[in-house]
Amino acid sequence: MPPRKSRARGNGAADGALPANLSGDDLADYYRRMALCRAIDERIWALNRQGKVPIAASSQGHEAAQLGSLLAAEKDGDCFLFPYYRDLALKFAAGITAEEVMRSFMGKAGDPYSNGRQFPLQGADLPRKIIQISNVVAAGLTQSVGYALACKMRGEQTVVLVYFGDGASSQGETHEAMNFAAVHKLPVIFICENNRYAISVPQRKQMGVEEVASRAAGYGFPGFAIDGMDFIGCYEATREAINSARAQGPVLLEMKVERFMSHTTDDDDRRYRPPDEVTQARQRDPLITFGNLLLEQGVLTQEQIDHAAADALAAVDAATDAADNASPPDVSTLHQMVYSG
Amino acid sequence: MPPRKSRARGNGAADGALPANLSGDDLADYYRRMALCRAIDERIWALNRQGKVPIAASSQGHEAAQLGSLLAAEKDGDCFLFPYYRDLALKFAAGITAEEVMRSFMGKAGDPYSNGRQFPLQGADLPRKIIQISNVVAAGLTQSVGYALACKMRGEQTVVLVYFGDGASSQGETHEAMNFAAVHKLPVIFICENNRYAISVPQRKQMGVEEVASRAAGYGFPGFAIDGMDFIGCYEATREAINSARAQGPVLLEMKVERFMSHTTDDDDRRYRPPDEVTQARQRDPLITFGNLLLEQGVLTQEQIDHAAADALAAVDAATDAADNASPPDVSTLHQMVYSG
Amino acid sequence: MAVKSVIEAVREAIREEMRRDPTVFVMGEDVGARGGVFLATQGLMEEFGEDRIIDTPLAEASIVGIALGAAFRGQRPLPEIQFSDFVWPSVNQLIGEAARSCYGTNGAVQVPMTVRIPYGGGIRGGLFHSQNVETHFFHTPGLKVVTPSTPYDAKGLLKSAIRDNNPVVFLEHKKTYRLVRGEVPDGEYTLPLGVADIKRPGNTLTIVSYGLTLHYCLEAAQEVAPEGIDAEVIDLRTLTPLDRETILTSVRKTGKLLIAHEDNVTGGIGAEIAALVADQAFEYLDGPIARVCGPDVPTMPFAQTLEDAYIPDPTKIATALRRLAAY
Amino acid sequence: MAVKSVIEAVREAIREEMRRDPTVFVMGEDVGARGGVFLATQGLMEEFGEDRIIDTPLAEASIVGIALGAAFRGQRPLPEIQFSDFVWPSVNQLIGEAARSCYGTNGAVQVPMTVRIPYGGGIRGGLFHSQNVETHFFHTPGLKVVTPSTPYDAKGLLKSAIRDNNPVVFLEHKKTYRLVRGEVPDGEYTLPLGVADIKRPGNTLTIVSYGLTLHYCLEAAQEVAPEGIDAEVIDLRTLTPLDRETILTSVRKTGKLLIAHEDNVTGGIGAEIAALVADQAFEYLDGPIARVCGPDVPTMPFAQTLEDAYIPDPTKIATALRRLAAY
Ligand SMILES: Cc1ncc(C[n+]2csc(CCOP(=O)(O)OP(=O)(O)O)c2C)c(N)n1
Ligand SMILES: Cc1ncc(C[n+]2csc(CCOP(=O)(O)OP(=O)(O)O)c2C)c(N)n1
Ligand SMILES: [Mg+2]
Ligand SMILES: [Mg+2]
Repeated sequence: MPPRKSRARGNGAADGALPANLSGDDLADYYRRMALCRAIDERIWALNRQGKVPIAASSQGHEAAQLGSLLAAEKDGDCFLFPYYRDLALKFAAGITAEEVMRSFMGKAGDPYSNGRQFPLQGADLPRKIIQISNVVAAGLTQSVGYALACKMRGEQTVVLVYFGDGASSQGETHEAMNFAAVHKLPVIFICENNRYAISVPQRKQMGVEEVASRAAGYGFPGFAIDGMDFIGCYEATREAINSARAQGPVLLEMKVERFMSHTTDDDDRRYRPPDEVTQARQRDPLITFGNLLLEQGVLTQEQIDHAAADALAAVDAATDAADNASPPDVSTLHQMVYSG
Repeated sequence: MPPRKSRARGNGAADGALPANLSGDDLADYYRRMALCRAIDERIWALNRQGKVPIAASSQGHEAAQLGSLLAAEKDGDCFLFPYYRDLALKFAAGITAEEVMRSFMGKAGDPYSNGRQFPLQGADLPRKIIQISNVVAAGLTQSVGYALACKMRGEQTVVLVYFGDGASSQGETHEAMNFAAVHKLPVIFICENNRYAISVPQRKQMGVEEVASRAAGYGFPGFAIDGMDFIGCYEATREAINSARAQGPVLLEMKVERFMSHTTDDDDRRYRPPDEVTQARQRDPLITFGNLLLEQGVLTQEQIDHAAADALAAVDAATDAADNASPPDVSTLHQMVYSG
Repeated sequence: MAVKSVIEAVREAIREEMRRDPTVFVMGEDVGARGGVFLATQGLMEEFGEDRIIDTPLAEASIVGIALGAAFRGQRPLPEIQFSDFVWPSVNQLIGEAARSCYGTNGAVQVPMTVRIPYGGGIRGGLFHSQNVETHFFHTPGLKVVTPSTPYDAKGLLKSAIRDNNPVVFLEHKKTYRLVRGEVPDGEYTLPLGVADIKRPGNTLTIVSYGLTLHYCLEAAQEVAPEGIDAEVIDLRTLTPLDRETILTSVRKTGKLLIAHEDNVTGGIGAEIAALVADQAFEYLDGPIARVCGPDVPTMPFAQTLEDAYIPDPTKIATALRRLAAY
Repeated sequence: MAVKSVIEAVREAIREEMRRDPTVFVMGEDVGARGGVFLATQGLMEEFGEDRIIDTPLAEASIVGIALGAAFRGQRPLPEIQFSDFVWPSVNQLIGEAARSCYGTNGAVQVPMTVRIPYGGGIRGGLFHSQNVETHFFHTPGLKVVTPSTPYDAKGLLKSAIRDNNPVVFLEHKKTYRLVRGEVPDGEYTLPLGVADIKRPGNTLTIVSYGLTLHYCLEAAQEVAPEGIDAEVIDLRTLTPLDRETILTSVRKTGKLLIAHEDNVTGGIGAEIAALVADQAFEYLDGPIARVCGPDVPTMPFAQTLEDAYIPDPTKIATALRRLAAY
């Protein structure tokens, strides 16, 4: 069953009960993860300004999309993820520690993705079923389709979720990946986190259409555009897409999100973006709307919400110190693993 | 105005009068060109079997699509063409001599496209407003879009027609070309000669949709599938597309055609194609249906039609002899034109 | 032992490995019912079915990218690029991604993928069906690059490539496919990647080559032998790993080196061989290091005259051998 | 004369050429309001408008393919690839098509296109923001390849590249952008493509380099000078055309050669320089040809320790110079 299109949900004001298949504990847990993601994301940005983190891409504003879909994948239990460089929240919430995140951003030994060889959180985290070889835009898409093909060959039921931005939709490889997945009806969910910018390039210079989701029809599979600031909506759409993908083949899910920060720590979005755009966007901050929803639904108290923020800060503090004191990768590793044995 | 979808025209039995803007002379002229194209195409195939032509791709079955669109371009007077390797009929009918065609196929000096450096009729024929740098599938698409962009920058009204096959629709570059053309509303007509095969790969293994034309919506411009065996229909659709492209930007025209021969002289389609498929397809031979139409409409007599065939053969005979006796390119040319002065 | 052609040896290697290991699968344009445009996979779809011999859409980036992703999940893909000239759309996946997958994940991810690519010219292919692409892969750490010249080598090396856990670019010179025939043992055998083969022992000078040109070198060596020029002819067989020791040992013995290949001379494989020797065997050199290679034009043209003029053939090689021997 | 940075020199060259010739236009990702991620095109959209400074969709194959098509119609496109690491999707157009367009049309078609590409490392870019890609273009007849090291050279060479009627790959080492400053004349000037520059004359041995590493070579030469090692340092400036004469003349004078570059050693530019000298200046050589280059790993990692270990820095070069001088 294809997921339903968009949810008209005001700033977290739920129009109904929470999904039956989620417990309050699930939601409270995910709220805490989101708070932790936000706290570490902000800290990383600050550490960049202090010269301790060379580069970072923020997922602030994308958290509902990333964590809503992650929750659906976790609940399903047999999903494999190919995220992209903006998926800090996704990768962190998938299960590595705050210290590991920090080691990765500082280029220290013990970075779980590449042991300090790559940009932060890039490489692979196989225990958490994640691969992201590079930050070359759209390069993961065909790989994710190949992964799904292999699972199918092996008789496995795995559904693959691959993440990319609106800019990535222009790459030829995105087309090739979707086309192949369609021909072979592979269980792949193409999740486009559309924040309407590719660095500075606005959507109208990127494509001649309003919705990336409109591409799906040209391949012969369903495509939906949903509100990517709505955690529950993203969860539900992904859950339905997982079922649909496993039964019938690919789904394109466009999650409309907002990029709160500049493209990366190297960027300054004041060059190309009207200042009130971000102020506006922050009105719909997924951390706040999700928190409000859980408050309204009685899942969390205000005190618990405050606690979550404080706990997050404490965890990030500890992680920062630990990573800062950690050793760099040994110089001998430069020459290792060019080839696998 | 977008061209209308498909014409329900039986084997050349016209459902109405000929287009008002074409004279009987135009049609007779194009019939003769088509007959000449067919004759040279058949001869080239025979010369391959004699070892005189190393390789050839045939346009037999594609002639209505190629010449119908060429006529529209000629009538317009300001079109530039980016054909592909199957467009022998298009390139020949655009105005080079039969001898030049033969020199090209035999790799002789005086080949107007590359002076014997390239596969037959590959390179450029600028006097006839044609560029085809390579036979790398889909490589001409982005170039054609760039050509249109340049014309627009220079304030020119040129419309660009770029030709490709159903297989080429899968290439990433095809997607990128269409997307860019859409963003900039460039006057490009994407003409897909869909013969349902990419060498041996049938359409169902190439894409998950019935019509390549269905891709256009995902870019935000019109797309149409028409009967590519119908000369008048191809002419009309292209004429309307030229007007539409000049006014509003790109158009995707899918012309459904039949490949009568094996993919190239190197191929043997009995390995992968049911034999009666070609027999069936030949029932709709554009040379015959176009001829019948002109007979019915009183544009040509049977005698004139027979004459056209005989003239074509004589011209091809003469061209073959001349090319056969022509010199190869001088060895010194090997080192020339690697760079332009 | 039976005499086979290179294409038969390739097909046999694929078939044997597919029988041996159910994770091996083939994908590419026309590899199915058509059996590949060179018939390397002829008959395999009948034996292994459409799920293991996959006719792909016409899109090289996806052929390699999808194979790479399948390798991540433990399959052993054998993608085919129909002609080397069409590899360019795929190099983002091959040079950019596949070559860095192991290194970039600190060894977490393996890439047991072998990309088969017919390459090279001499078959009237012109500018877009004749390209030599080996140097681009040779200059990419993380890839292995194999360039067999005989049926025996092709089979043994392809089997090893398929079993290797790294991305291998397996380059089959398309003119050797039917032209070069030779004995191929009936039973199972493999040849290690990274070991050159001395195809002709000799003492006067060393010739290093690979692929089709290797045969031209042997012909040239034969031609000058009666003149007392006793050339040692080394077939690199694999460009990466490069068997530096065999080259150096030979040059330290002969004191003279000629490298021949079809690829453009400037920046080709020959440049690295020359650099290696000029550094590591400098004291043994009795003459300048010579190269007989394709000229620096965008590969060989279509016309017979121009194609012939491009190719480093036995005559050109023999001339260079005489000059070098006389130095 | 004013002292400027490399990025300022690049920007000035673009602005001057755009003022001079209305057919010159820029296209690429973020080149417009953002001014490019390195600010090479900062302020240009304001001056020349969105029609001549085109923010493209994120698709490199189309950036080069569209520029190429525009060149066919007589425009003079200046596409930017944001980082060299992202050039791979475009090489079908660059290596496959653009490089063969003139040759493949027997000169009918010209390609007055200059593809600007920031390349190289030393800025904590890791495996996908540090790549050295020059060798792939160097090994492609039909392309010209430019690798300036100073603001003066960058400006003069970029202006010549833009005016050239051939496809030029203009490689700007991104670490030089702000690090390297130098005098740039105020008025109009151009520098010819294909002429190397002796950045330091000397007699003991010859160093050949380009780009950022050139500066490390100068530092190393400085360091060993008091020890009586008087190195001549040649900046290639353009890799294609390669100024063979300047290299050979120098080596014939000094008798010793060291080549240094950041790119992987095996099959890099240094290999060709070594091969050239081992052939054409063999009799003048007084020692083995040395190379100090990036090791054969997939470019430099992100961690500071590993990045430093990768880079051929002045210390490593000086050590090699001493060894070679002592030979
Ligand atoms: C192939 C490639 N080209 C260019 C870049 C440089 N770059 C990094 S991110 C980016 C913009 C991506 O935009 P989008 O896909 O919308 O993702 P977002 O950052 O907005 O989440 C660009 C141009 C790259 N990493 N890879
Ligand atoms: C990039 C590339 N890949 C593969 C080929 C080999 N090849 C030549 S034609 C062809 C099939 C093209 O099919 P289609 O686009 O449908 O055109 P048709 O020949 O049917 O007219 C293939 C695979 C090529 N020329 N270029
Ligand atoms: Mg975006
Ligand atoms: Mg077709």
